[in-house]
Amino acid sequence: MSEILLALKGLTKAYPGVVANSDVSFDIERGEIHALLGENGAGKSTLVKTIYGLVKPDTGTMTLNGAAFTPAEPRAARIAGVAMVFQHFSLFDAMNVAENIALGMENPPPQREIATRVREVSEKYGLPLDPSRIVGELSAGERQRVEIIRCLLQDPKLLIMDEPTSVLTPQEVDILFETLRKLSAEGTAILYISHKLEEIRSLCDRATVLRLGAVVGDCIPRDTSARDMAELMVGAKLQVPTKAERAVGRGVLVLNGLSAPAPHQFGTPLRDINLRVRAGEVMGIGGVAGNGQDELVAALSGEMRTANGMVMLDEQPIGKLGPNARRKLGLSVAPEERNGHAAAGDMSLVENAVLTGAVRQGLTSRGFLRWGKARAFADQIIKDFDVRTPGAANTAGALSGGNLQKFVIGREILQAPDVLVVNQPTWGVDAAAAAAIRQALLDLAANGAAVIVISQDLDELMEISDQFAALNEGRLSEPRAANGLTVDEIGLMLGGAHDMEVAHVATS
Amino acid sequence: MDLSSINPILLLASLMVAATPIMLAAIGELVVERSGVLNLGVEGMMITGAVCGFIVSVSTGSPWLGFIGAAIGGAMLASLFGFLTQYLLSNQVATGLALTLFGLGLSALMGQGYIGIKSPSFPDWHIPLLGDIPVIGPIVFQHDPMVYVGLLIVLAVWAFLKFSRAGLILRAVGENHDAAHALGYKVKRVRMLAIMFGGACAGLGGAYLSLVRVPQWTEGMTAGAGWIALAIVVFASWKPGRLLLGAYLFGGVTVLQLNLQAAGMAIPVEYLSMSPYLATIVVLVIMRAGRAPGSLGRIFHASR
Amino acid sequence: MIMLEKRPQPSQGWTLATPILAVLLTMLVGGALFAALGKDPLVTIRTIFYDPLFSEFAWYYRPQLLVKGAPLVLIAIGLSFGFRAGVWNIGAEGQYIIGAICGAAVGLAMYPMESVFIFPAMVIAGALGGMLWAMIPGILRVKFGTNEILVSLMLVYVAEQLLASMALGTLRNPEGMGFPGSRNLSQYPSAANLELISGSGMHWGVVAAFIAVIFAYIMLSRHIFGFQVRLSGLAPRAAAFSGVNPGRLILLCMAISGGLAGLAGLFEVAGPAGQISIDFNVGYGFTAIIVAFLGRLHPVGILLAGGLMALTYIGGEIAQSKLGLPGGAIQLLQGMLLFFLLAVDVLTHYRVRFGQGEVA
Amino acid sequence: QDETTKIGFIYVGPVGDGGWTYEHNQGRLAVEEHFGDAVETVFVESVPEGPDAERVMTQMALDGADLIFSTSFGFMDPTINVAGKFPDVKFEHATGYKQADNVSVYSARFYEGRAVQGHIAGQMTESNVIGYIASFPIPEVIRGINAAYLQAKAVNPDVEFKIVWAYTWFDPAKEAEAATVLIEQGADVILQHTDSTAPQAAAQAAGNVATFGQASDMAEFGPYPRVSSIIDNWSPYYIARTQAVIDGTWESTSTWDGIAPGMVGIGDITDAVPAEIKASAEAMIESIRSGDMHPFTGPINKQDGSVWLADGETASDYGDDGLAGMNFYVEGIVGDVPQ
Ligand SMILES: Nc1ncnc2c1ncn2[C@@H]1O[C@H](COP(=O)(O)OP(=O)(O)OP(=O)(O)O)[C@@H](O)[C@H]1O
Ligand SMILES: Nc1ncnc2c1ncn2[C@@H]1O[C@H](COP(=O)(O)OP(=O)(O)OP(=O)(O)O)[C@@H](O)[C@H]1O
Ligand SMILES: [Mg+2]
Ligand SMILES: [Mg+2]
Repeated sequence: MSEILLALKGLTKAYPGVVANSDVSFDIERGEIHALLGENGAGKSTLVKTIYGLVKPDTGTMTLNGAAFTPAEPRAARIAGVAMVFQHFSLFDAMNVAENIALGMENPPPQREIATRVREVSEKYGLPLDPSRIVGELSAGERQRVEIIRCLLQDPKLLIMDEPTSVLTPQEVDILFETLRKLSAEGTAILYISHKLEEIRSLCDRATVLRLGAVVGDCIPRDTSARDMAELMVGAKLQVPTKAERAVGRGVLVLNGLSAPAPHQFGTPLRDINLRVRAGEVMGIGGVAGNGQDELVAALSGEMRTANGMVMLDEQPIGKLGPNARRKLGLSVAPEERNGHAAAGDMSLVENAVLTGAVRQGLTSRGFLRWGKARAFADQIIKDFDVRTPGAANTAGALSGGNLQKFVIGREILQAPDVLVVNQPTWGVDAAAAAAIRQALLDLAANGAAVIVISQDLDELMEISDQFAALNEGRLSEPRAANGLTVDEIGLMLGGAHDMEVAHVATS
Repeated sequence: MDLSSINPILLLASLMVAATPIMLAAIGELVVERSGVLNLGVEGMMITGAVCGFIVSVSTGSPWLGFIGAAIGGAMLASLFGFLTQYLLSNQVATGLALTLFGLGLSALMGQGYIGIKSPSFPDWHIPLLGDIPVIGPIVFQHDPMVYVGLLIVLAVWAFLKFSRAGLILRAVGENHDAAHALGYKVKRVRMLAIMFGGACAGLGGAYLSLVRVPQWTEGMTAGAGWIALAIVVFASWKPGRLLLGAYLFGGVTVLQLNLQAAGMAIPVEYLSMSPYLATIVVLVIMRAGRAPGSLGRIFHASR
Repeated sequence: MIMLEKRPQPSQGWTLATPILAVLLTMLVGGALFAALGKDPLVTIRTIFYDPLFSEFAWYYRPQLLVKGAPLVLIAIGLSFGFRAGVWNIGAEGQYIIGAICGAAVGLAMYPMESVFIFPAMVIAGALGGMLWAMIPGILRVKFGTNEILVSLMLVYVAEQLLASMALGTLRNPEGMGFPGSRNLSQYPSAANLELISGSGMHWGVVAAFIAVIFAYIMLSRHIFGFQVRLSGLAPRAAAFSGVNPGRLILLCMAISGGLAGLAGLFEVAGPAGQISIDFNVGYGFTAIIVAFLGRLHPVGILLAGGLMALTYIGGEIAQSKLGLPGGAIQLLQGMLLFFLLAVDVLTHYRVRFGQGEVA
Repeated sequence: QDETTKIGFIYVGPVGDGGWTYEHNQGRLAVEEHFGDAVETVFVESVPEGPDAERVMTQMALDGADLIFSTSFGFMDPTINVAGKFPDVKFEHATGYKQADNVSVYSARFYEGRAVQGHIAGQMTESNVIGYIASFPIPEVIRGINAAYLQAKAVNPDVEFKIVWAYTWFDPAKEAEAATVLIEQGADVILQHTDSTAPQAAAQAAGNVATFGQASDMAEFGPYPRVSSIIDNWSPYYIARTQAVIDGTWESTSTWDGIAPGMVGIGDITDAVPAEIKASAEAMIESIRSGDMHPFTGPINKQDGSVWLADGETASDYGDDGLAGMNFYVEGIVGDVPQ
């Protein structure tokens, strides 16, 4: 059983100004679940893209089953038995599930047959999926199932998963893990990338850690604490967020029966949401993606207008106000999607500072921009939040996800809002940056602001929230004190994660 | 006014012919846009096709060879656009407009020696059996062959996009080029092929004018047909079936307004002349356009 | 293997160098073309690119560059707002026509009264006319989600029919012996848009074009509106999050581009063209789209691009008449110039590398 | 001043349009051929009407042109403007009405040719429906319709004209559609006042429809459907005016020539036209040439029934109801002139 499936030797890949992979060597054994760890930008994606034939290494060799393996393109890798679930971009929203699956296969059978096989596989691994549905209408978890089934249909020898769980609920994660364990038991090797160290501890047999492109060590995750792994990745001691004692004040943000129709075809309507968030308090809102998070954020940011009294800030109705009017009153929001929503990737950091800072920071006067002031504000964000970039004149898109996230959160926090709403503040962000962001949120609350954190990462919510509520199909549960909530209770609050009931693994 | 002089079946027959050049150009552009590329140079490719087709058919004496020449000419001009937009990553809108200017100039130069000549003509096809059906037969089944070739191309494109693997890949490239690239599809190659197919179809549409409809070479003879073709693609929501409808509708309103004029309709002529364009707008407002291909007009660069 | 690598920031050096490179390449390939047509390439190139600026008769051509370039720049500046914001008004030609009709109609209605208020009233009518015509696609997009490219384009054809109808009917010169075309406004002092300084080519349209360039420059680089326009084009969701009202922005962009196109039409009909006629429009609205992109949607770039386009038109005419170069060759040359400009632009945004890299 | 006389031509369309501009360019080539090295001709094609025309003419004048032909109605005001600045240069403007000391105007009496067409068409039609593809409702076109209708009616009292206004001088696709529509509505003879051969092709496809060439001979569609044509023949005039400049005898004139001086040519009447019709048509051409016949000779009523020309009266060229500004139909034509 413990034969070597894939051996990597001395893989090096340089991009201008950065060595993404530097002399990387390690082995993956048949049937093992192998974790690949590292900070943002450590070179994990580059490495797996090399294995999948999307990136050609500058030097180094690979052997698969003892034979030299040099896939010139993904097709070659697929034929050799390598399958991959991508971190970003690999589904086609306007197409149906069967078509999406056919596109990831080498010699796909006719559509009808694909549909049958999708049903077979999804039954076998407990991943229900309707082949005729349009992918754009699926939830994040379902979308990922499409990717996984696409891989499974090819009977891969090696399955690569690049940050698969960042969008899943605990239940969905459980199902995924069961699937992966089953695959592994059948002899399929899995190369698994994630920032969620607890998951890795529960799932993976071995781990290889990358830092700045080079292998800095390996470990057996079961026998290593998450903290040790994180410190191995970062190469330094890790700061754990500390909750300061703080006084909870009066309710500053109140939602009164907030209801709104779905803004578009794939959206979720908000149904009668009642909530009171008090000054100095962190309100955590959990829930599976696609249960109204985006809509709730839009209704709070002012991108979506509602009846005036449905949203009250300091006893003032603001449901009909636009984003800037709300900012002026002290309500700031940081949406989930950093590039393209919270920030414009093709604009400089200075311009991105203006994006939300114009009103509260006085970056305009009579409509004219005060670039000097804007630059100073951007520089301050970069400094205070340790955003790693050559300078504020750089475009936001040139920042790594974690750094951009720090910039976005920093931009809102530095405006000293009375209420801050953040959605997925540490999505795909490495452990060190995530810790920094969480700390900043706690500090803001400690200074008397009300903070709403919407996240799918329950560990994160438990770590920082005072109150916890769950969003399910556009409804919000009654908030409860976060202290002392058990995972089971949370699971119940999440409403059993819709359409999960069917997801039982047909153990053989 | 004598509306009884308008014969609806004849109307159908003439709109089939009137719609053919724009339909040919539009179906090509539809494929291009489904691959995620916006080529606004249809007019330039049409007129280049018109002159190439004319030259080839005059010098070989065969209209069929003329159409082949037109397709090649259109495809070659299109590949220039493809090279600029796909490999040099130029802006598609600007490049397309430049292509139109370029094509108009090129065709004028190429056609210098061909003015006032008549090209060899197609005999009308009398499709056996169908052509003999009383009333309908002579109207619908007795046109020049290109009318049917055009319909066949639309049908073929429909089937290609719906049923074939290559069509699926083409749609995937147009829908999300990053994902298609990640799965290992050659985005640029697929798009180059689509662009050349679009050029070939536009060339056929142009040649339909210079070889069948007019048939003669005159500068600027496409007179804006390429722009209408572009409009029809959007109108059709990038669906071949609706494209057929759009081309026939546009051709139909054009022919109908002339019919109304000839019948002495009391509506002022200029308003009748506007009617095809106004009708297009109205129909567009009523029938919401569908969703455009996700990557339409965006520049693809692999290392992102 | 040649590879392109995106620069983190567009290269400043290449931004300036690429247009020159493009012109040189055009001269090179154009020269070969002219040689193939049996013309002396050097003489032809000089006639097109040099003579309008520096020949014996340059005193006449230089002002003409302003006359020819002004409408292009004026329209292109307006379009650049929309194009930056992702609002695709490609029907400026129609807005130009309607602006001319509305402006001229006001002037003609006053004839033969003389008053200093007539010309300003015409200017307002022209701008309003273009603006309203552009609002049709704007409102249809905001209210019904109708594609504005298509509607604005269709409205060009509608405007052309209206123009013909006006030239033949309502606005026809009653003293024109039944011929189509309106009274000549340049012979009606209160309505004429004459040269401000004799022989300079400078008319109100040129002044307006320069003002538009400065206005656009300030708006785009210093004003929050320009920021919102750029933001909407680069990241629409971020724009909405930032507080931009997308519908209002679309309407504003349509209004600006339509208004400036209408103004261009009015200045043209009251000045250089002089009258409403069936063929009054000569494609400025379409050429301006090219000018806008050539100028990289930047006001100063548009100013230069407008000048370059005007140069090739005027130089091309001289080459036609002096050297017998066919008109098609000039169009071909212009197309080539655009291609080269677009092609070398890649150097501004990407670095060229030789060697191995990513597969595919 | 050197020996050669320099002559400029400015065209509204491309020389390759096969119609209006093409024929003017033929005139230019005839001048070159006739005078050889004694003249140099230059031309600029596709010049938009308006400021561009003014600039092109100025540039020609600056460049030493002695005589400039501006060959489109829309060049009228630009020609007058430029002429004002260059008093020593002679200008010839086609189809306009504004003259100056150094600006002549010239035009052709195409309606004479239309009359012949109407004469043939009225006899050839069996359906008694004649289709007419008109361009824009301007005097030139309306005159042609009236001239053709009067002669057709004279030989065939049952004849009916169906008129389609294409609102374009040149758009092959639209012209083809217009022809098709007219044929569908029963026309078996088509007259056109637009420049492309598309209507000829449509008629050929239909099989039993006769047409007439316009502007150029369109002989390639003979002998049927094209049974004859009106040809713009500017060569004699251009040669004569050039000669006048060379001789120093050029004066500002207003020329409106027809069949007699050869400015309007009637293309070969083919054998598809029955011999007796052909003979009577040729006789008509002859009598127009000799001046015995004027196509607009009374009694003619306007469409509304009011008297235009009394019995035996011929239409005057200018003046209130003159031919130059004709904007009404004669009695019997159905429909309105678009306004
Ligand atoms: N196409 C590219 N061009 C240039 N540099 C690149 C490219 N792709 C990656 N890099 C560089 O390679 C390094 C490694 O990137 P990679 O995406 O592999 O990191 P990662 O470990 O997957 O990070 P994350 O945890 O954020 O996903 C990055 O620092 C980046 O600068
Ligand atoms: N084409 C490129 N050229 C230069 N640098 C690149 C390129 N693509 C990516 N990078 C660099 O790669 C780094 C990380 O890349 P990647 O795209 O994996 O980002 P990420 O946003 O960190 O991922 P995540 O989704 O995990 O947040 C960034 O620092 C970015 O500058
Ligand atoms: Mg990454
Ligand atoms: Mg990664």
